[in-house]
Amino acid sequence: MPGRGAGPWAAEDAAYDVEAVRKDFPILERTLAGDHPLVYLDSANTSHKPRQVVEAIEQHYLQHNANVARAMHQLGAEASEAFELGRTKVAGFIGAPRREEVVFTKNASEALNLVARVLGDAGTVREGDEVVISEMEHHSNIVPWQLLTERTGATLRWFGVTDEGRLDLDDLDTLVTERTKVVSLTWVSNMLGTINPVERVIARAHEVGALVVIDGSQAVPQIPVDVSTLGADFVAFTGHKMVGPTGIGVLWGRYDLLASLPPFLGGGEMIETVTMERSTFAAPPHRFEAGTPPIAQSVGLGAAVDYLTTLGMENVAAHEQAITAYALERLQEVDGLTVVGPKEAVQRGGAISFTLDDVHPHDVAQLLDSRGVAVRAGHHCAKPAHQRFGVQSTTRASFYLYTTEAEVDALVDAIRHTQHYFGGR
Amino acid sequence: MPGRGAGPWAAEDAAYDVEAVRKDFPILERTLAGDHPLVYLDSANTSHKPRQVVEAIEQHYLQHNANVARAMHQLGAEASEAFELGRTKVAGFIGAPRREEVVFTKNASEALNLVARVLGDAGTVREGDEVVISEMEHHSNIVPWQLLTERTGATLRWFGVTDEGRLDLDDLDTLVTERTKVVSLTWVSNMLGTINPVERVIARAHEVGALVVIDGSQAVPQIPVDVSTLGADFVAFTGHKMVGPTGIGVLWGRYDLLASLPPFLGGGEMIETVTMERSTFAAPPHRFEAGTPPIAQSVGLGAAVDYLTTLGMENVAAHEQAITAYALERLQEVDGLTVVGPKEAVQRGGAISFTLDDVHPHDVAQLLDSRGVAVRAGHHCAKPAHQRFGVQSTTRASFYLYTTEAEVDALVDAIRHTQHYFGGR
Amino acid sequence: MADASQVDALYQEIILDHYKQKHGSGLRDPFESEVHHVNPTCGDEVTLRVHLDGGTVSDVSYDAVGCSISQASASVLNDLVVGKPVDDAFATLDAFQALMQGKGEVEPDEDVLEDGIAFAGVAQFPARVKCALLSWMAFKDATSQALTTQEDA
Amino acid sequence: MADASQVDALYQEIILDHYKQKHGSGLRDPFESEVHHVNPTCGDEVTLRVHLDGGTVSDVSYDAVGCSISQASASVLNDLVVGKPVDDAFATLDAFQALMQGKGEVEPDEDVLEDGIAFAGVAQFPARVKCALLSWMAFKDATSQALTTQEDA
Ligand SMILES: Cc1ncc(COP(=O)(O)O)c(C=O)c1O
Ligand SMILES: Cc1ncc(COP(=O)(O)O)c(C=O)c1O
Repeated sequence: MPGRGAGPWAAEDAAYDVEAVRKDFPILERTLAGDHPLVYLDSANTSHKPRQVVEAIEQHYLQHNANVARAMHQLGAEASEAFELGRTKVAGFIGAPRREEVVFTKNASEALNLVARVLGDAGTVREGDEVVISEMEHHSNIVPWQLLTERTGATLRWFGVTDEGRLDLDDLDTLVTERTKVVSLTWVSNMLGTINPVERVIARAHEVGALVVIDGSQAVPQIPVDVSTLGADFVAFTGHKMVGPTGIGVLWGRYDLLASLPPFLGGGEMIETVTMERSTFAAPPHRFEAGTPPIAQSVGLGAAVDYLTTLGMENVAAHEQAITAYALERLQEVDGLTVVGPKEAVQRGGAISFTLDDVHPHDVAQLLDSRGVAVRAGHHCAKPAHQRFGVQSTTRASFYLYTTEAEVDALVDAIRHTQHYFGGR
Repeated sequence: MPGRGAGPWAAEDAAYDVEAVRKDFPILERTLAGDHPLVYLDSANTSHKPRQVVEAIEQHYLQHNANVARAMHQLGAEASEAFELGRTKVAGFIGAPRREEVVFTKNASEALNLVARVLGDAGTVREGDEVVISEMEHHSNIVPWQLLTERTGATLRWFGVTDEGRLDLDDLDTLVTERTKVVSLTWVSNMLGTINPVERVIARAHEVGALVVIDGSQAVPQIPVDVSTLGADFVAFTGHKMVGPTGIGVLWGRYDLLASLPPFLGGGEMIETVTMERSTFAAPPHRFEAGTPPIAQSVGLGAAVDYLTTLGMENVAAHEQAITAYALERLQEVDGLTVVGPKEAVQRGGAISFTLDDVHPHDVAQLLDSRGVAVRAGHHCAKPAHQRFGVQSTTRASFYLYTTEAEVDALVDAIRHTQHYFGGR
Repeated sequence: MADASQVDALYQEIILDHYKQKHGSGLRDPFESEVHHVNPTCGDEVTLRVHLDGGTVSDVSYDAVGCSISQASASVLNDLVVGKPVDDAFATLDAFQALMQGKGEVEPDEDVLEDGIAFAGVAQFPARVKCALLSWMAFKDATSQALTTQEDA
Repeated sequence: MADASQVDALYQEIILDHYKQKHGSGLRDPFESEVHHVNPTCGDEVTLRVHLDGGTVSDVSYDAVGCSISQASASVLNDLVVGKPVDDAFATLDAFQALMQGKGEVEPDEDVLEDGIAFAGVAQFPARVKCALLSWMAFKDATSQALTTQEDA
């Protein structure tokens, strides 16, 4: 068997005890129909949750539940402290200079929409202005900008993608110009797996005075992130992809910038005062958190970043890198399999999309599933990227901190079985 | 002791075993500082969660977690089914003609903002048009309409409130006119406790062709609701106030209306197709649910409505009515205590706001808390209603399906203690 | 819920045959209506044309991109409705839809559905039901449009 | 965390006295700046004016609506800063703020804070810290504005 011990990644991986990690995830012990053990290779879609996260949520509901901010009683104080501690932990996890820079949303999509809406409402993006995104964006980082540019009469422009699946920066200087008001870019592609050189784009955007939004949905779960040195103006990400709960996302933004922007949703908690004539609004982050916030979800996300910190994000990243390298190697042994995206584990996250000659991705996923191997098939909310590569859909296997080489082997075996199934009858 | 067995409510209440209900809520067994048992009278702020709800969430995360809709593997099918079952249950609970009419949001505030935004984007509300709300609204049903009318140049008009704390409908016909495009009204006031005659307002609004939004945040938890006969166009409510989790709210809307409206947030799950030129959008409810939805929260909310249905919403309402009547009677025995809102338990929900001569509500709440009695003090996100009654803040006790008469007695004792504390030193 | 035997029930020989050799594939003239349907979950697409001759479906032509299930289903659709009265075609559609949405509890009628009974296994796979129905829904939509046009004319 | 003894620590005699008899309450002329601050959580409000005379705080006048803590704190503020050089007043403000935000771990200096040390108990009640700081933050804001005006003039 190739791989183990062969690549440069093996050394880093040695210290990381994936079997111990797996014990924290009871779902990984499940067997599925036909007695196949679950081989979960769909973590770019959503990650599983360790016991620690689920227990933190449970304890919160059963022992410390109350509404936050507005309650002055003891339970209210406990709940508020627990909720705001989640914010503090997230801020620490991404190196935010101030905890008030962490705005809780319902998911990454809301975070990206929030930025697009308020930049429109603030008049930052107007008719004739330009917004630049890339062909490899997730729909959640496309549609908000399409809607914004339609509403305002601004123009949406696109970075291309090279044949290898890398961001094409050849026309960086002609694409990002004085007319550009916002550049919004994914850090790690959920389809191609590419890790983009965001620093270069940020530098150019700031040269021309444009704001930079980074979609960190796939980055924050798998690589160490320090927003204090990144240089971006906003970073969006989502709890459920980083061993945290559903129902919570994060918008990080530079404090002074957040403080200069109008509110997004109106309601309880985001106001300073309300009169029948007009209302004034609270300072960030509360200005952007209308209504009862995701309280138990903040507690869960806090437990999630604790979990990741205990493992060490360097170790998580090294494991991701090692397992991706192993998978790229093993997958490319399969005849008729084409990886769509970078074929080497260099500047590459743990999502591998591929096509299989003569078998449609749905049929691949279905057959893999019949062997317990869970992958995703379709456009992965990245239709323009699929169009770029002339495919309507792909099959995607994606890895995370609990993925083993044995699972990659199971994937490869199941793919061969699939080829046989559709070819051999 | 007055009350028990004395009022007309006692009969209905007899069948309802509140002590058995309390056993489902472990938090109610807590003792607080100074060994005082918790007396939780802040349910209008947020309700507690029974074991059944928390366990459903836990089981989901640990055994069935996956992303929904886009996953074709077995876990994905389980998660999708569980998520959509939550929608089906909620639809059943409120009598929605179609399950597709239930849109999941992050809370009631988002639901109300969603309606306000898309009605603006759709051009339903334009310059010169009018939107009518009431002086007793929660900020979450005020600010979205202030922002909408500011953005569009429409005018915001207000129903008044009578001295008794009832909706003033004397000028219904002059307030709601051909110029009115939207009437948005709370069903049950979170401050005054008033249950509004929404049917009358709906009838008038429809006469002039206006849409009606009902803020059901306090109604759906405590009275049986049937949207199929209510006549409203939209109803908003929130999971955490109805023994459900935080991080989920509901917008119910008539299907044909929802189908005619543009999207709110853009992103994954809400699209039909995305190209670089333009995107088209999915049918309701998905059109309004961008990004990964509150999956585990839907499971939890489903368990919550199962719990309420098992108790029987008629019984819940009768208990609420009985306990409110008892509390109104007992509170009004206290010299120097003034109830702000209807003083009789007629068309009245279980929230009682009051002032105490010479003691500020914060100080009342603090003293009550020192005896384990949890109430809320402040403006309860209803500043205009407070202004209407010439008070800057009030103390509010609010009851729910687990509240006992003994807890009301503890409240009254603690209030007397407070008076003594601030008067007697 | 999806072990090897169920997968075999899903991918019946008949389905794979239709997939490899699609009946009536391609877009043809004449036609009264053309629709484009998408399965937003997975991106499967079909462009479908209907040509009516009085009360008869005289052609259904299509260009479909998608999985074996969606392609085979378009091929079977073509077999089952072309040359039939619109009413019969709609009855067949209803029967097919009932089978798909029956969660495995609906017994297919071979007299009505012919090769379509091979899709019985799909009903066990909620995520695939949409694949099987894609071209049928497109057919329903296109035919309704064509009928409206006829009436208007 | 909030039993009877802690509540007594919160509501010290001195605080209740200031609450009942506020020092320097009311809005007066002359003043260089006026601010209006609100505690969004609870709705407590203060309108506060500062009159500077060179480098000295010669008056702080205010109209406050709120709980005993917020009112007493405005009264103590008046005691502590009126007649003091701006720098000293700001140093007192820093000391008071440090005490409030010290979670009960900061030892108050009676020489600096005088009656203000009675607020030590507030630090144990996170929800009330904002009440105690409301008028102080308003004072900081108003004084900064007054200083800017002076510079501009
Ligand atoms: C009447 C009313 N409307 C709206 C809301 C807002 O609900 P949420 O905070 O869950 O958005 C509340 C509760 O705070 C309420 O009582
Ligand atoms: C790159 C990227 N951006 C945005 C999102 C949207 O995240 P969410 O669905 O949590 O809003 C995803 C995940 O689906 C993603 O992979």
